[in-house]
Amino acid sequence: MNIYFQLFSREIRVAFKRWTDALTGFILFFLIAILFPLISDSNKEFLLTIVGPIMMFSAFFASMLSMQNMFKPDFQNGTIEQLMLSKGSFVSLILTKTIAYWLFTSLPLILISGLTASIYFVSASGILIIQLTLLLSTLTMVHINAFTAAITLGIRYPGALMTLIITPITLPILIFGSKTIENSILGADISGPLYFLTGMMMLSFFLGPWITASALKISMD
Amino acid sequence: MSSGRIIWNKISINDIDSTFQNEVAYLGHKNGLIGEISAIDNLRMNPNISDLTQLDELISGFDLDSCMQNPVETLSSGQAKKVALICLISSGRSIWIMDEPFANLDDASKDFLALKMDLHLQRHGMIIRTSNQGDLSQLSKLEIILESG
Amino acid sequence: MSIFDMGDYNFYVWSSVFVSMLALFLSYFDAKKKHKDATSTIRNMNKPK
Amino acid sequence: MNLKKIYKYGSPPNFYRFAMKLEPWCLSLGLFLTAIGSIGGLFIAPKDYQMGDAFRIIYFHVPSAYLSMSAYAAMGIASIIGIVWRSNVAFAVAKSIAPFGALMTAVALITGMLWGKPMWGTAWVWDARLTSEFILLLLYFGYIALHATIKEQKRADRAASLLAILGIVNLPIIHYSVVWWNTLHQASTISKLDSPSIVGEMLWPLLLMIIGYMIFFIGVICRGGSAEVLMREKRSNWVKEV
Repeated sequence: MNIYFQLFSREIRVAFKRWTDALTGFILFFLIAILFPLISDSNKEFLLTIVGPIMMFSAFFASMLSMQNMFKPDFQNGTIEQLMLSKGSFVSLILTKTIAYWLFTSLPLILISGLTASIYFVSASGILIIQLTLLLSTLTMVHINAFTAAITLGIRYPGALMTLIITPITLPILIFGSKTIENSILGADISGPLYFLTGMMMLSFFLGPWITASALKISMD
Repeated sequence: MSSGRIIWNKISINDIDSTFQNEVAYLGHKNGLIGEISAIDNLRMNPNISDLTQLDELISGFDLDSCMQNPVETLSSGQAKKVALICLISSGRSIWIMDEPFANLDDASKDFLALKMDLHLQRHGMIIRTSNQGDLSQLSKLEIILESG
Repeated sequence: MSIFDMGDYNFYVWSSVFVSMLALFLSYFDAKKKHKDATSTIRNMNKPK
Repeated sequence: MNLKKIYKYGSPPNFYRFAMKLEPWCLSLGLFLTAIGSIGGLFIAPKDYQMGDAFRIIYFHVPSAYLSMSAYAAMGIASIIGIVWRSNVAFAVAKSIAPFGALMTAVALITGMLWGKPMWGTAWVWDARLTSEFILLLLYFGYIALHATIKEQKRADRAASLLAILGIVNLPIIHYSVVWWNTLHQASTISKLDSPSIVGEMLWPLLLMIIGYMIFFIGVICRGGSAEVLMREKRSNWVKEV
């Protein structure tokens, strides 16, 4: 077990040194959530209906923005080659790397989303639901981002290509995420979309690392 | 066309259950160290390194004691290469694949490295290395000279 | 035949027919062009030797 | 055992000869069937009681929508075969399916919109089928773009096929989520776009059209696939006598 723990602590230490990357996603999330009510009229009903999509969209863009430097620096200094040769299975090493990366880019989003949601007059229980939905959807999104970052590793300017690959695959999560939040605000039962989100998260936890590992192997050879 | 197969203790290496991958220590152009964190952290938290017993001896051998604390980015390429060599040597793997190990090393470190490689060969490990200066010392048993062009 | 008098809806029917036929032929010619390029690159790859 | 046989058949020279032999037949048969189907659909089938002639668009919307889905499935399967057996032919076939599939999705979208005009008055309506067609188009563009940007042939093949496999896994999820989302929004106003109960007279042209499109699709893939195979086998010797 110590290989993964060693890698995890190394990732934590590196992430502290590279805190600027995590900051870009965080700032984007915070800005979108804050600026939107400023621009549009801020009466209660309108903001309550719009908080779901806004939260999901800003989480989506934040994780997409900070996705590019997930494997890029490790690719440049050859650490991924060393990982491939290590004793533990490469797939679970990639899982630890993705989780460590999620910890630094998406977890702050979830914590701050309580504050930003209160701007939209969301009740306390609503904020809890929003944070739960964000937790589930960012976990799934981080795996999809990891796959896309791995596939477009060798390409110099992968920006547009990444968005094109990500959007169709992340769409169900956005749909069901904003649906859960809307239902929770309207007081309707949220179990339906929530089950779907958890199901998607489970699927991405098992499929994600394997596909990212094979994508890395392809773009490394 | 690439053809032919590499067999490692009777199992072809791209089989699922081949242990070849865990026996190889590789040092290519990129030295496989993370620039931001310090050299000692790189060594201590590297998932490939199993035994850190001879770490101090290696550090003093390559006289890197002074610069073990500062981040690898700030080290010169020669020093970074030495840190990578330490990673390779202390990984306890039986096959070493190295790309020009003696490039941009000062003489003292070259002898120290040659000593370590000798030691490794005596413990019947295997070293596959490339070198363009043609300084193939008496160590090498099988040389393949690749004429260019 | 009622289909030919350009009733208000028939425009849509004929334009969809046109679009589908266009797509079919486009894909055919695209495949044909790719094949022609492939054979020509191979032919002049072999000739200079 | 038969895997060896399939592999022999899958080897580039055999595939090339087989495809070039098959291709003219498929194209002509496909066109022939489509022609009969469209004549049947446009002229022989009776007018629909409530929509008049506009319903005939169905003869062009349903085959292309059906084909866009099955083309993506074929692309996914070809990619899986390519990655598992590392066969150049499978990658070549997958790469040649992509533009055709994208074209078919575009046609399905356009005819869907044309279909929507008379039926609901507006061209674009957030109907479940049209939206999932649009997402399928995005998936196709993603595949083609990824294949185009990576320079080396071998790496581009395998990277794009991974994307196709991920797409195949996501296709039902996307379709289901769009349908589920759609029924929530306008469940009341717009009835689902399922083709009205078709009586024999209207049905046989539709079936002919679908089969005709499929055979035409196989013909185009034979031609496009063999072109890709040639590009991948440039240096091998069997290519010389082509």
